[in-house]
Amino acid sequence: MIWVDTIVQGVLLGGLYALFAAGLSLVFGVMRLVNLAHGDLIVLGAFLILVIVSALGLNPFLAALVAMPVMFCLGWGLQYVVLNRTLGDDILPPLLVTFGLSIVIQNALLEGFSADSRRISVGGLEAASVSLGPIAVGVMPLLTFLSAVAVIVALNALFYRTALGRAFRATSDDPVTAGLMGVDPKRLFATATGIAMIVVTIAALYLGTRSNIDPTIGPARLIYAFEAVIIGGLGSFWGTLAGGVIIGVAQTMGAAINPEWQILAGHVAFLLVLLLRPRGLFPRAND
Amino acid sequence: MSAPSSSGWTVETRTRAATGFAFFAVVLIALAFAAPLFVSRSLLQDLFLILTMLVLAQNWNLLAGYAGLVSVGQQAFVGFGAYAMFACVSLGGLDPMLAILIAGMAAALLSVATGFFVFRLQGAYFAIGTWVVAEVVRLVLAQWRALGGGTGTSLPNAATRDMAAVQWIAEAFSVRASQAADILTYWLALLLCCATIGFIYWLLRTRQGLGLSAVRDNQEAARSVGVDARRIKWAVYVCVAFVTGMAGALIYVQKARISPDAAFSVIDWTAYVIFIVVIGGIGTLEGPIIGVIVFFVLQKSLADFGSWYLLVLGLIGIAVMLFAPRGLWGLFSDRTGIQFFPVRRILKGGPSIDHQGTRGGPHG
Amino acid sequence: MQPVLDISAVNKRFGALTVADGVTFSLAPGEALGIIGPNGAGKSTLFNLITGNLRVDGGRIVFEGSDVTNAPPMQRCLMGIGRTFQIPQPFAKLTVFENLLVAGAFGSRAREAEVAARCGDILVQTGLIGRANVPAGQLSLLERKRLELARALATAPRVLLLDEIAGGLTEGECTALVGTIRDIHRSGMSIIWIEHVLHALNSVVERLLVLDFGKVIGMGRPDDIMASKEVREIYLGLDI
Amino acid sequence: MNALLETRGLTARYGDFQALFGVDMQLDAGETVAIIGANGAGKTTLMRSIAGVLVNGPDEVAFDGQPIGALPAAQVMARGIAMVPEGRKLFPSLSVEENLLMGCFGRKVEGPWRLETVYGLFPVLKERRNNPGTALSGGQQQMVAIGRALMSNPRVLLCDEISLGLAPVVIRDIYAAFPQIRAAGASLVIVEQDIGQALKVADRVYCMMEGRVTLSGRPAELSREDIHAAYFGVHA
Repeated sequence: MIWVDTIVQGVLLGGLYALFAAGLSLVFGVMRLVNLAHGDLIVLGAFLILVIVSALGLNPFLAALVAMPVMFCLGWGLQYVVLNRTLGDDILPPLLVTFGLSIVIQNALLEGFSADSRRISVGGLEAASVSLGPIAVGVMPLLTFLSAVAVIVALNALFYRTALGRAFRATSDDPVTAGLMGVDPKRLFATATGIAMIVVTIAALYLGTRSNIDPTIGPARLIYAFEAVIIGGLGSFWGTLAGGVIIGVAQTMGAAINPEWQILAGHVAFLLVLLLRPRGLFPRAND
Repeated sequence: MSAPSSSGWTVETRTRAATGFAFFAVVLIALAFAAPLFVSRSLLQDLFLILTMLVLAQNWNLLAGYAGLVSVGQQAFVGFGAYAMFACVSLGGLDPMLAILIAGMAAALLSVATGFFVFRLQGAYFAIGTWVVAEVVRLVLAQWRALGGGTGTSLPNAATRDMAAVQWIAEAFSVRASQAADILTYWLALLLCCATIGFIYWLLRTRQGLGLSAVRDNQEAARSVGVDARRIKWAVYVCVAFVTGMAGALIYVQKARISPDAAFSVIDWTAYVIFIVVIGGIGTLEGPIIGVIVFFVLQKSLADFGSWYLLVLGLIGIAVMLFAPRGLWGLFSDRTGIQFFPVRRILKGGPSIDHQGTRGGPHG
Repeated sequence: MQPVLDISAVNKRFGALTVADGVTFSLAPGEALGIIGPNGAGKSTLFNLITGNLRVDGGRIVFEGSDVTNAPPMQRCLMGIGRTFQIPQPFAKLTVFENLLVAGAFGSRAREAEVAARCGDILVQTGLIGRANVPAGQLSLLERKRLELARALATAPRVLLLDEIAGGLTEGECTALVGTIRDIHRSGMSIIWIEHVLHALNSVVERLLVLDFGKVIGMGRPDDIMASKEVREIYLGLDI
Repeated sequence: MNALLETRGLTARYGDFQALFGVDMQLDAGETVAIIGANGAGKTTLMRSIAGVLVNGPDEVAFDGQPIGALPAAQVMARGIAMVPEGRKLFPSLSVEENLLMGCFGRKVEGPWRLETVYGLFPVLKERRNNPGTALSGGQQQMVAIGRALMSNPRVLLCDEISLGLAPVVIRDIYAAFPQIRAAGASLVIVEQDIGQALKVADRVYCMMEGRVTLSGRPAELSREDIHAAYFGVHA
């Protein structure tokens, strides 16, 4: 019974990792860009929600809604002004610029908020739990997982059911030909990053409400997100969710054996997948 | 073939600037070795820092700038080397000097094992893959109770004082043993730095170095003229791990205290190093030297401003990457054509080269 | 005499598209063979099959008596198959001389010092000696095409595959380059040459092979081939 | 009367490589112009320059009397010039219908061409509307590429090498659609290696060699020998 509980907790934790990863997956899917500042942007989003909560006295969920348009604009501008300049055949510029951005965001947050740990309070929800059969699960972990599923469903719908998603896929295939169809790849990329930042805001809400945050925890989140994306297979949103769940389950199982093995177990699961299925579990057919 | 006579060709790599620089460099290195005679202990420690950062930077530059392997996980080898040295000294009772060498070999072995994973990833994924590997190594070593687990440990007090040469230095300079140990580690850093730069310079001037440059420029074409791109990249990855591991061990001989978080810090051992190389000029031997000076000047002048230092460093790094991707040295070298470490093979002589004349100068 | 290169019944498909369909021919030592055919006929693909950049689906490729059908590209280069790329692929940051030095040192497994003189001679032969110490990225198109040729020669090939080396050049440039290739051929080099600039091609090669939809549809003396009805139909779509 | 589309002294380079040397060409409303020439003659470069994939001097290309040479592809397309690119360039991640819909991305366009009318022109596409574009035969892929360009109801349709790699009977089927496309109001520029085909459909022909126009005129005015010379640079 203890193992079933461990696995359920792991699946729910995987929801959080899938939320971290979904934005990364979206940006990679559209423009083959790996943003090394992704984890720090999640932390930035969490601090933004924190500021809105304390300044306007809003409920964290409402505060996240307020933060979304701000983060969208930030992502749009960042992509349009900075990151678009780095796209090309050479892999160095995007890597080094986003790595620099990661350091800049971390230290700007340190300057603004100090190194103290903080938490976004959701009051009674934090301790609330519901019974699923014989197992009690926390309301917040459950909410996180359901949000992750909702985000994946929404991203799939956006990608495969809308004109914008069609343009994303077409531009990802061939930006020059997409240009002949009237697409301006630079604006389209900026829109994609903007949308990714909305997902980042949702991830930030749950990161900040479920654990303590400080300005330096971004890179670890980037690594979990990256592992989830690779395990799932590049370009597959459902794969990303599966990847997040695998990391989550591996971590809770590792922690059940020895609390110090939690993070290590997640990484080992990732390396095993890399060894056995280098292209991930659900690779997109035409990559 | 109806080719003209093949006599009279010569190949030169020397330039006037380089000859001048070589003379200057010899004087500088001699001065640097003599430095313990006339500089303060704190300045000596600063110089130690500069030299070790330069070793790490030259290695990362070889890896990313020449072999195209952009790693953000080099802290794996710094930390692993440091821990290997600690194990040899604290648990095995070896002399730290010998332990440094063993640490390099341990890091090289680690690179062979991890290369098997990360070489399955391309480009940006290679980068994060190396980072994951570094995290795994950190987490595993944090389980090593004998070396302090997650909180870390210190070298036995006697270990550095009992190093082979410390006693001799202490007598020759009439200083205390702890200061003599500083002098020794400084000399080792200087030696490692000169050896690293010398090795990379030598490598670039060999056939393999030429092949490496060809792979960097156009991998497909390099394969079609018989260059084994994969083997060259592997060799560079392992060599760089060896030297990085030794540098890590040396840094921690001087620090004498280790913890997993410090020894595997991505900021200290990779972020700083990347900024040094990018700001100075990636893909040149001169770039990291310029970069380390800028890095150090910035650090000294912004020392009182806490995280502003890294913030400014990050912004400068981004700006250089976007607007001057060849770095400060690139800007200078493009304008003047000056190179201190020429690797260009210049063809001279022959039956008709003088007749037609050579155009164009040395370009980096 | 044993042929330098013997291609028999080579097939290659990309999905629904057949790019090589039972291609069979052989090249005698010292021979120059031209390959023509419309865009998309499978000419460059055929080169990639010979050099090993693509794997054949069926058939055999024999080079100087040894079967190289499954050998990797690097090994074929070392055995003596030299090629130029249709779109020049110089090592842009290396100088022209260094481009040759790489090819010489790796392509014929020799030390740099041993090949330096030979590279110098090749630079003279291909007319690049005046640009020997200039980074290859600064070359004009003609010079890049010459560099492709020179770099392939530096690997000390036994057979030279030229892929549209005269394309995109002006009349005068083309004439000069053809002169160089003719000299190389006269010195005994076996050559296979894909070219759209037919007058250039026909002034060098002894035999023409016509490729269409991956099939060999004609092979023979250039004059005969140019006069043949099939070629005119394929190239011009004219009813003559 | 001004030409609908005109290039004046158009030059184009890829880095150091000059691909076009002062090309003058014009297309009148309602006309079909064919560009012929060997591989590497500069035909595709000319198409890409007009379509805005390559950016030129503003006055080197004029459409409806307006300079468009410096506009990027998306804006050229918005003015009413659509291109069927060489090699078809279907989006492999998209189904046939999605490929078609990409043709009118981001705008409502008035005109005869909608999904239904494109399916009317190429009925086979309707049967395969949900297949990935890449699962189709070469001829069907070419129909998708043409249909996709038509979806924006262009005033000028640029067709680059549409017979490339296709069997003669398939080429005939595709060209059978052209009268309908013209009747619906589009003027055409066709790049073709198959000279016979080009001469059959074109009102005027430009022959290019090595980045220059070496011959132009109405098909009836051009002798086979002239074309042969302009095409290969040798007399047969």
